[in-house]
Amino acid sequence: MITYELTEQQKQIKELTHWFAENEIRPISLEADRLGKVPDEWLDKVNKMGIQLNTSSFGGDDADKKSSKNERQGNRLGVIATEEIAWGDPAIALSLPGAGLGGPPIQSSGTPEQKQRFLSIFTKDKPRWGAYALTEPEAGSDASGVQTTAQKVDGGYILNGQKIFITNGGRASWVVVFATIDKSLGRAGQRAFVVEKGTKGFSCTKLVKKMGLRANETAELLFEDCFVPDENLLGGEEFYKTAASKPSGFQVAMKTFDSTRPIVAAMAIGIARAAYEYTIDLVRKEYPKVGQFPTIASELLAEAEQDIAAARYLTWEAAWKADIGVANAKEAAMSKAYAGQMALDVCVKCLEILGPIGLDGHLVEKLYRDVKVFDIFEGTNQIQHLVIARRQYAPYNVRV
Amino acid sequence: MITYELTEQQKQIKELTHWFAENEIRPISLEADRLGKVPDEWLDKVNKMGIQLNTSSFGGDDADKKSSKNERQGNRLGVIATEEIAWGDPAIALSLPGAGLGGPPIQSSGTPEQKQRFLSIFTKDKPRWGAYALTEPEAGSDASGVQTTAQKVDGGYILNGQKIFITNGGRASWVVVFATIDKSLGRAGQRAFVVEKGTKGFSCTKLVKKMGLRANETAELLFEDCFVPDENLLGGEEFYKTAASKPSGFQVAMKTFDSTRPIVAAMAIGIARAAYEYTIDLVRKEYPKVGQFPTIASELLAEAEQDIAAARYLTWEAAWKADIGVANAKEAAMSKAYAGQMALDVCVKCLEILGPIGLDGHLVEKLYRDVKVFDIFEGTNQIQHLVIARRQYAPYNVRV
Amino acid sequence: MTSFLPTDEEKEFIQVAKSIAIEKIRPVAREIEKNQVVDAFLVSELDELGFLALETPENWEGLELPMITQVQILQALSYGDLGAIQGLPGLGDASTLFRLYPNHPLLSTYRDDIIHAKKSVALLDLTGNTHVTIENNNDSWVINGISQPVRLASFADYLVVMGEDSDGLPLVIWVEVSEQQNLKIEFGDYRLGLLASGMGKYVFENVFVSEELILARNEEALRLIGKIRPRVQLLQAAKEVGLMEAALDYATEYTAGRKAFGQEIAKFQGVSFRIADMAMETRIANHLVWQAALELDEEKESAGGSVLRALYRAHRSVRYVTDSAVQLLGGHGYVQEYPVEKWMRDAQAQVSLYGRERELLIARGEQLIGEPIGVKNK
Amino acid sequence: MTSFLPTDEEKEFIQVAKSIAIEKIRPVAREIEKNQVVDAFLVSELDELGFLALETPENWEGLELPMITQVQILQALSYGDLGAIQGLPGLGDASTLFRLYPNHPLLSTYRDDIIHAKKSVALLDLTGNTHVTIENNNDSWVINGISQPVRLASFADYLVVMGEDSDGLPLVIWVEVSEQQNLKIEFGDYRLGLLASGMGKYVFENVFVSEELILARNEEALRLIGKIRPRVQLLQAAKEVGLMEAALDYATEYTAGRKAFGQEIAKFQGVSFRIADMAMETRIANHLVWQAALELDEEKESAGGSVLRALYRAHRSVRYVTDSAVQLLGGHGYVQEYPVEKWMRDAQAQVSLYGRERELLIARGEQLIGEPIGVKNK
Repeated sequence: MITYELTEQQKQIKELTHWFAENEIRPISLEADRLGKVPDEWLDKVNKMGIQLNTSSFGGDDADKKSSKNERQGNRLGVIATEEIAWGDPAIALSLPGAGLGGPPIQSSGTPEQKQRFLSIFTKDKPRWGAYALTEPEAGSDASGVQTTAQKVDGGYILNGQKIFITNGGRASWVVVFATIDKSLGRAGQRAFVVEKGTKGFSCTKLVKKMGLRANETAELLFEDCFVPDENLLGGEEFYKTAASKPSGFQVAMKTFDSTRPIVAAMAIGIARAAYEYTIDLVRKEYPKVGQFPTIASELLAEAEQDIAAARYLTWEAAWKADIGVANAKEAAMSKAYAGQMALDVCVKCLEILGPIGLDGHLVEKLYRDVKVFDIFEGTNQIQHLVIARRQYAPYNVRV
Repeated sequence: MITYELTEQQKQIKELTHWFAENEIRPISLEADRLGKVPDEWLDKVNKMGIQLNTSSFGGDDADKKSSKNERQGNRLGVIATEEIAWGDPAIALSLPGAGLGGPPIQSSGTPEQKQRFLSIFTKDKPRWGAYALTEPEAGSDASGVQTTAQKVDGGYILNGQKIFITNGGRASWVVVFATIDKSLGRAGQRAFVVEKGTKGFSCTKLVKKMGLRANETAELLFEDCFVPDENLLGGEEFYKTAASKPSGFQVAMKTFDSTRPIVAAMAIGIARAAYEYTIDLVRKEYPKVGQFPTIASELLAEAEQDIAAARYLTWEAAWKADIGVANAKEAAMSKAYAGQMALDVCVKCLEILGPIGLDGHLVEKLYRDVKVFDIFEGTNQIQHLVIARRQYAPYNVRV
Repeated sequence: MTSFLPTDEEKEFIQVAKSIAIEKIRPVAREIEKNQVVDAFLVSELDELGFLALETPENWEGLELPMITQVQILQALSYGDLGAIQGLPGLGDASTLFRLYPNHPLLSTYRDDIIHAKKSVALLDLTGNTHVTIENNNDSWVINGISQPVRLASFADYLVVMGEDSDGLPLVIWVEVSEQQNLKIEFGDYRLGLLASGMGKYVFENVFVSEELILARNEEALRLIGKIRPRVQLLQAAKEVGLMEAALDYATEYTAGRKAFGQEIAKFQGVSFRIADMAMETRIANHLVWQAALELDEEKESAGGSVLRALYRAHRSVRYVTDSAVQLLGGHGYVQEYPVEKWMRDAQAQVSLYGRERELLIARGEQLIGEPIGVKNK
Repeated sequence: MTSFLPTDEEKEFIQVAKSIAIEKIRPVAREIEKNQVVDAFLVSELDELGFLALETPENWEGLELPMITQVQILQALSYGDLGAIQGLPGLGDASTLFRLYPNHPLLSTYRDDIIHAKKSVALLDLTGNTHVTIENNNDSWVINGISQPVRLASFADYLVVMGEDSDGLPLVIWVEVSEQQNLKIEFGDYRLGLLASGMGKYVFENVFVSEELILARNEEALRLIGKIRPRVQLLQAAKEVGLMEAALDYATEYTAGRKAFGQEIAKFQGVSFRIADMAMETRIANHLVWQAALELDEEKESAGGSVLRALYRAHRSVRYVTDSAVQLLGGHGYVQEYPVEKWMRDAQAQVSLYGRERELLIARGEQLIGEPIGVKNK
């Protein structure tokens, strides 16, 4: 059956996360941006409340177990909750304790032992983070062009290389790192490792300053003859031996994208909605009621509202497909491509409505600075287009 | 000095061509579309008036001679006049007697004898046409992929191949045809021939029906063992021997584009302006003066007017560069890319303003049908983007 | 729970509709356009399957399907050719009136004509039309003026007029065309698209409307119009989505097969990225249509706004997608040997016929902001 | 005859301006943003060359250049960094007032302060601002309310106010900030862009304006405002074009050098087509600015409309081009090691500061249609 209605449970999750976003996140949003960090006490507090950014958090996993005779819904709950949290503030959302974007690869490709070891650390005693390190200075986010090397040695691997734009990379307890055991093998040579904080030869060399998302840490990581034991090879040796081809680290990265792209899209949607709601509220209260102003505002806001809904439905569809176990690469790319672009457009429209006053102390300008990266990370808009086109042409056996 | 003002002479040409467009062309516009042809008597009449579609017509060449101590201005006069004629009706504009798009290659690459022989036939006794045949069923308008072959034989060449989308191709007295003497030579193997009507083995196999421009003939041409004498090789044998590389037929085709693209752009601008003027006139007379309607119309029409001006300035710049003898491939491609796209947008905006009544007997819907091809022929919008990008990256030695 | 899987019943409908679209409709679409009429054989085939009466109530021998099912079927049918679908005779845009008034005594008198003789009904919505006036004259009315083009007008035997009289009284009026000597049809000069859809303008010259011909007035008429309009609009939007899907698939297949510069043109990002954008727009319009359909089925208050949103987006998207298909076919896109030039024309005609985009958008925006604005001019 | 070649004099100006932009301005742009002020050394260097006084009349020791020359120089300077240019002290947007009133007795009393002490003047245009009122009180006036953010306000010593009083009387008012105890500057919380431009809001609490401070009133004020506003707008648009050129060149060079998936990313049409679009938009905005500049120089009646057109397009284009530059740099576009993220922020701040796009567009459209529409609200 086709339906766009949330179930009672989905509604509860939505309301719960919205309550948190509205009452705990939004009040510190502008201040955290100014500080360039989320206050430690706040992180402690919310961690004790059990709020984390795992794609399976917000009741996802539990819910799946409870309703085991029904279809899974973890992905749908994930995007619903993420939209709300990002609505509160995207930089803070990305700074929430938890496995973050490092969760999905471990969840999907880790051994039971690894899942236990790495995912069980996110406890209430203190905030901890996981991170995901794919992008490199030269290769960009071309997952097939990873330059970081992993040299097999006795009992493990020696990693050498550099990673950039790593969300929470400096404070993470562990980082999922992609490296190649042999560049000549191409994608088949790729491996994913979990590198723990404090590992010798692994360091955070820099925290970068950004246009927006300033409260969230973006790190550059360096691996210099960094020894990683075999047991930290994600999925274990067996995982990479099935047949000659896949799964490789490349597949892990790709598969991760299929579940993280809708999450990223949901964040962009939350941002756009925040800007839209802020602006329509101001229009209702303060905008001139005569002349062309109401017409202009109607046009801009109707377009914004529609684009937000459009992105949300694409995202829900991608999450739904993941939940029912159907390939969703195209839909995941669509949701990300569309949401990333539209969210910037919506922020721009809102800034236009606000006019000059929008420059001084209004949330929307911050959202505008935050949102741009959502059209870039987890694969630029261009990459998403490529993924969509590839699936579109797949029936004709043309690889674009 | 920078100036957007027309000189007195330019103004005169503009007024003259506009007078003709308004009084001779526009009145038969809708009827010619219905008939699917321009009436013969009309063509006879205007031919006797000396009106032709040569890029150098409308005083261009003469003007150049007269003002020889000043800079050339044939290209600028050409785009100014063409905009007016197309404003009258683009299908009729393209049907005017004259060398049409076949003129520039002969003008730029023909021997003096060829110029005399082929360009002097456009006399007042009866209407005659020239044509330009590059596009092929398989190669599209990829000038480097021409499949039509020209086999050297004693005293000439044997042509075999097919050409499509040839404006005035059926009735033309001669056609400039691009063919290859040896596919393995690539671009260097290309040659341009002037094939005269009635040549054995040369036939018009079909006149195609189109979305618009219905009054203008679009032909498919077939060359079956068609013998073309040496003296009809454009530029003569010598022309293709200078150095090992260029000029080849490919260069002729490319050079032609640099002067015809601004002409095509000017036509698109004329169409857009016709739609815009028709619509603003109707808005002034009949549109509701209250509520949101005037705001909507203001927004749409202001955008249309601006886009038309933008395209016109790009086109003037491309023509100006050609006149002062500076490479203009980038500007020519810009004018065509922008004008083709914007002209359709303008027609769509005008149709939106007209609403349902626009479906019944209003000029704008015809212009909409006519205009789409201007984003396609003489190289699609995509090709124009490639040309622009190539020039943009040229300083960095990156060939895109 | 949010889900996007049609029911089994819907799947069956779609399958039948889509195969008819591909096998029976598309092959004759050019012929239909040329003849400016859908051939009787195709009509009767679609009629037998109930595809002319998706919205029609059961007691008028229709399928009386929920909107969510109807929109999916219309999408599938229009995948064949929108121009053909828009030329189908029957109750057309007036179906909803019959659905809402299944037992109306006046309508019932035309049962035989409509059910068995397959006569057609046109719908004239006078909203925003300043050229037709309805004057009250002692509880009868006189209509004057020339309407905008109306689909099916050139062959419809009946006409439903929705509007308000010069006193602002909302009215829904039944007109039997042949009975009204002062009512003429102006066949006009249509060339853009939907050439088989029987577009025409109604020319009213003192057309007298007695009280018996009033189907509804005042509050009731307002409510009726308020229910008819969004359903009509959404069914039209659904057809546009079907056309988009057709154009997307056609352009994808063409660009996958066509070579230039030594490779399939699909391999150029200038082509493939446009295909990706077309795919996204199509999917988005589809979602917005489905979402609005469900709201209509549930009779939500927000449904009207959702319909405005869906129709606006369908208009915008169908223009983009059909134009893109022409563009990607290059010269072939512009000539009549390929279907895409026709689809682009049909799309634009459809958009012209069913509501200016900016008006739909602004109407939606006004709802969102929550207060009517500026000078009212309904 | 239509021609696009700068004069020799203009070429010289441009050359000097552009090399300063590249060698002196761009290298310190981040520093300027961080300090939120343009360093004095750069200011004095630009001042010496007359680049702070392009619009200023000769008897105020300015260059008093024609608009067509000014816009080219501003383009060249802003190629370095718009944020730096917008932070330059001096007469700023008020220059035109001095150009039009070179011998005004009131202004002349500030000659020394302005010419030698290099004090700054801010311009507050109250058009469309509903939060500041000017009440007439026996031929003196009282101003109340909070202005929108104004460039240079945080450090300007003087202020020119353009607006009309509550009786609809147009006024141009001179304000010496330090003399007005009831006038405060709200420094506010600016983070988006143009952080060195000294933006601030004026807070008027019963600010008393005596008759002597009225620079113009009524018809004269109207005429004055009508001359100042388009010149200010166009000079701003010209700066935006310079920023576009910077972003285009930067992104072109970056994508020509950057490799991914085994080749220069410029070779992907997804990249190169965007560069082509950026190049077109930049060229278009440039043309519209130049064309409007010439019309202003010739004092054509159509000049005001051409300026609206140029500013609207410059706004739209500078957003597109700077956003595209960020997009094409990918992750690097978003971080402060590269200039493009700043340019995108500066562009948006500039657009926010100098007029809503749709208002400019609709104002232009109203002129074209030739009659004012709807409810008037100037």
